[in-house]
Amino acid sequence: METPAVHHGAMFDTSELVINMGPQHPSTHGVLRVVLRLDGEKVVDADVVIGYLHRGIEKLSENRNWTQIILLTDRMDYVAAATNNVGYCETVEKLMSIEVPRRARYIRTIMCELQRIASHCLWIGTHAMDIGAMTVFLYAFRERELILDLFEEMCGARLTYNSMRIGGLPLDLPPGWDKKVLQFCSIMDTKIDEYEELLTHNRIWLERTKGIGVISGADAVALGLSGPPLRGSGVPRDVRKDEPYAAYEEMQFDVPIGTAGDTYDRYLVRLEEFRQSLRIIRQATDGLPEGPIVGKVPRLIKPPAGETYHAIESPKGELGYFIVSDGKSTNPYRFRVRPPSFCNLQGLRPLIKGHLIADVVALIGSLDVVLGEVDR
Amino acid sequence: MIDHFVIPLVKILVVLNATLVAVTYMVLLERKVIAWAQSRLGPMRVGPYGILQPVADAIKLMIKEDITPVRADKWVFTAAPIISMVPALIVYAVIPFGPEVTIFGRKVALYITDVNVGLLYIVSVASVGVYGIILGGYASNSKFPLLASLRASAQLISYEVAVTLTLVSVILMAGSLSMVSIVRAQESSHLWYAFVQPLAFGIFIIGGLAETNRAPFDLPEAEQELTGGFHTEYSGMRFALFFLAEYANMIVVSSVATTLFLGGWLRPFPNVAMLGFLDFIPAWIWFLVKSFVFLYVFIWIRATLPRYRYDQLMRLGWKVLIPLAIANLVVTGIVKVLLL
Amino acid sequence: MEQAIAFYFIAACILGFAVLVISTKDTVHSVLFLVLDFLFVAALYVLLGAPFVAAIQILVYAGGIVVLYLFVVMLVNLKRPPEAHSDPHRHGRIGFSLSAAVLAELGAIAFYSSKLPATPIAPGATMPVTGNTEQVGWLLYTSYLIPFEIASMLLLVAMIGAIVLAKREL
Amino acid sequence: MAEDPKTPEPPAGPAAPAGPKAPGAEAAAAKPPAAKAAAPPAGPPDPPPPADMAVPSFIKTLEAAVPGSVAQVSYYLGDWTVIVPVTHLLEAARHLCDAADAGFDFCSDVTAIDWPPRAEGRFDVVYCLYSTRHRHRVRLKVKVGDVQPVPSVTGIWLAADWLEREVYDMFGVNVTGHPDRRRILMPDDWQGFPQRKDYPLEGPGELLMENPLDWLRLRQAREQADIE
Repeated sequence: METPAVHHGAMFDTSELVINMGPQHPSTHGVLRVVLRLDGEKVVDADVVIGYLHRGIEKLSENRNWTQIILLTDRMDYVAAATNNVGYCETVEKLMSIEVPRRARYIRTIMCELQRIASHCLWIGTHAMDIGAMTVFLYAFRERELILDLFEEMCGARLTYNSMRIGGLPLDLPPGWDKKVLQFCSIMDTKIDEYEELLTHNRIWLERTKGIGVISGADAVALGLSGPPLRGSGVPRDVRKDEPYAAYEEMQFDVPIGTAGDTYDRYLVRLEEFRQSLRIIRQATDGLPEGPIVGKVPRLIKPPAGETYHAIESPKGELGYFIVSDGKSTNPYRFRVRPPSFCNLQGLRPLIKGHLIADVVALIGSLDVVLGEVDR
Repeated sequence: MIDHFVIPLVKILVVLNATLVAVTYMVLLERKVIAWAQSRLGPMRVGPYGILQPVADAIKLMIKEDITPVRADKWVFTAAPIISMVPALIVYAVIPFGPEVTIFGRKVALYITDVNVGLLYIVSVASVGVYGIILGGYASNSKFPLLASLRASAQLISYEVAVTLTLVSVILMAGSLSMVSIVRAQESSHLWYAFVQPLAFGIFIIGGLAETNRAPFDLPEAEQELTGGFHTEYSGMRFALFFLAEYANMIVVSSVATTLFLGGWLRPFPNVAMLGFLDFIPAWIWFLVKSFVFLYVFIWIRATLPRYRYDQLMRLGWKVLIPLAIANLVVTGIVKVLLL
Repeated sequence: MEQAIAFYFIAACILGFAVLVISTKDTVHSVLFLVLDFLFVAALYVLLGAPFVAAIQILVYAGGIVVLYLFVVMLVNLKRPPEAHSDPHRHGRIGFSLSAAVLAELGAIAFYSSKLPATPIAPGATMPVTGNTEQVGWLLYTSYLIPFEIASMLLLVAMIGAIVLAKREL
Repeated sequence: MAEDPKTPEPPAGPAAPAGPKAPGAEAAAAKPPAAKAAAPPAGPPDPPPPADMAVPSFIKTLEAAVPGSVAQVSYYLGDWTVIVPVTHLLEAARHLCDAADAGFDFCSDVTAIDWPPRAEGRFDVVYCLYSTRHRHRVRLKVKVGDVQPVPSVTGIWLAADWLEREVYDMFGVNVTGHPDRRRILMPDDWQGFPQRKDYPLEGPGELLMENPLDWLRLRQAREQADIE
């Protein structure tokens, strides 16, 4: 790495400071490592180093049978495990052409959206914490706890749910669960306003987020950003709308988009997603159909030879599964995940160039990456 | 003998010990208040409602291993926490906690000494305290602390200018640099200077937050950016000294703000005779209550606000606070000359 | 007697630290000794009954200017290997002639002042104000008004110069 | 930052040398189910589109604009796949990105599949593309050999940067013209390419087996254990 001296006139020659942020650092959200080249506090260039949490989930999956993989997908985006389960199960269902009953698709939708709220709660907490507002963190975790309780009642786990099966669900809903979900929705409505009260019109928050890490819609598409970072730049791309899966076809919801493409717009987009998710949950819970929860699934899961790519909208962005079956063995021949965090994190380097160190942590938070998913 | 030796010594001992206890309980207060703000309980285990937590913390910090980084500048590294702690404590010498009272038939002033340049003494001693942070960051031989000490030196110098300018307007009002005389001046003018100098009061509070590295100006120790800033490499008792110095400085700022703007030990509305019954509360309690309000506000602000960025902090200091402070000073001077 | 002991102790410290300032290898240590030096100079002022000047000495020099020194020292990182330093004998001639000039000046002052009758610089009786701070202010705006204004002009020039140097592109 | 592109490891050796085989392996090979499993798949089916299915217009215009770029068109489960010769990859990608009727401006994913028995080109490098304008998808696929260079598409889609690094890291596909070709998930000094089918599942990574058949024997033994 060549470090050219920066010339401030003829008298002073100052060299750049190379600073290693992470993998152990309070605001790199796990084990992200960013090597910053600084001119004073300004970031001249950065190298984003990942792989500290690489567990070889793709390779492992190629040596597990189709059902065992569900629990590996939990371990990727561990703050949105149910979404990962849904994406994987739907991909296998697509490969095997299994029809999933409507009730199961509704429940999947509810879980995906609850998971989106839980994930965004974690995001808003840590993002605000990175910018120095510590109280939002505990407020958001208070609400996330309610969601985790709901999930615990549903499938017995609080973080890695293993809550889907190929063709449907392992268990039906516990009695009264839908009532509790609706109760949660009414609590959450007021809590979102609480977060907004602390942040949205706060002058310091505005100064710290407006105009920080601006990326145009075209650049965001070229960089492969997806999810809120892409929508914050004004590109109305949402897999739930564009390529509907689960029961999203039957749901009424809006895709919020930003205009400026800065950290503040990404923040606003996610806040609005809270509300849209609640809207979807209410619709799905109210219109929850009766019926079976598992479709016609063969005893031995062995999809015919072929390959497919299926994407869903995880809280982080487009979560795609590319799976190749050889039609002979009981495990996938190739199991590939398109992790949204990985692709979004790629945008970090262009975003932080020219900003200050304090903005680096704001931008890492604004991209909302989970290192379990980045490194797999 | 008693007047010149024993009484000052007793006073010094009382003030020092009270300060140190107050500082440790300040930490507990901060944890409790922030916990309540965040719908938590805060420390609850040590003693009823966690009131013995400071003792447990102190023991923990004292028995922790004291680590000096290998390539650190050992002398400076050791001296830095002391440099930051000592000024924070010796400032209390001129803070008037109350007027002269009679204890056991002997007239005792509730302050250690009344220097005729008291305010200047506080400002100059506090300005030396900056070295603790700068040198601590520098001597650690680590990049995050170095960045923090660069931030600290720029931040503290910038805000010192604004704060000192507001002090000058108060000095103009009171016509004295002595802390006791400033309180007396407020008594004789029947007005707290917070009402006469609201702008100076506001600038002093903001500048005080910045000078004590409190949120939203806690950039030199920004945990999320610089992993703790200047004290990243410190552990055990040396870290504790930095930590305590910060809280001691907070108490200094609150005490100075109370003395200069809220009438020190005076009861509320010293000009309203009807409220004379309030005098049954001792003066020093009024002083402590007022200082406590400031401390509470400091904690409250920390629980609420996000952190400023370095350039925004400098912009606020140089482009907003200093011009406002200068304007305030000029207006104060003109009014003073025209009216008197 | 006590005054004299205190004075000689403080004076010895001032000189000792001043020597350390120029003899220490590490720039940061040297700056630190400078701070100590300033603190002892302030102590000397207190001894002379000028607490205002002492406080200003600490506030401006120890608390302000030296912090900026430190800032610069940390920014430009002077921990270069010894061979990178320029040859110490190169500026020897200029150094010697400068110090000779200073020495001559000091000698002249000592010589002429010994001839003059010892008069107090500011007889307190002529001033309408009492108190150290007030007296300093009075003197500054009466007897020493012109030097004071000239000093402020110099500072202004220096400030503009610094801005011009730093912001060359303006 | 850009270092000289290193050529990946030399290709894995040809079929197992005709040396003495382990008796266990021979016994296993004698069993019919094991024999069936022992034959590794030689490639994806890539079924052609049904006769009544109209090929999308962007594939037709691609064929017209870049002659020779469409080696094969495949349709499976609603997804179109275009198999492109490596030599035409960049041109085809550029066309798909820019052409009005294609408009694939979003590179969802770049990945590879390893088919060790395929002699002419063991890797399929797959580009999953999406158009934010027309909201349709297509997959580009190129077949490449072990050391055969694959031109980087980072010039067309910036998003391919890290994805291609991962393909290089995991498969050792020789991506050329990449601005910053380093390992991404594995440590910089890692030996071997973990996602290759001949990479061992257990044991230290540096003991990369030289023979893909060893891996197949392992897999076969594992499957047998699963069944029994």
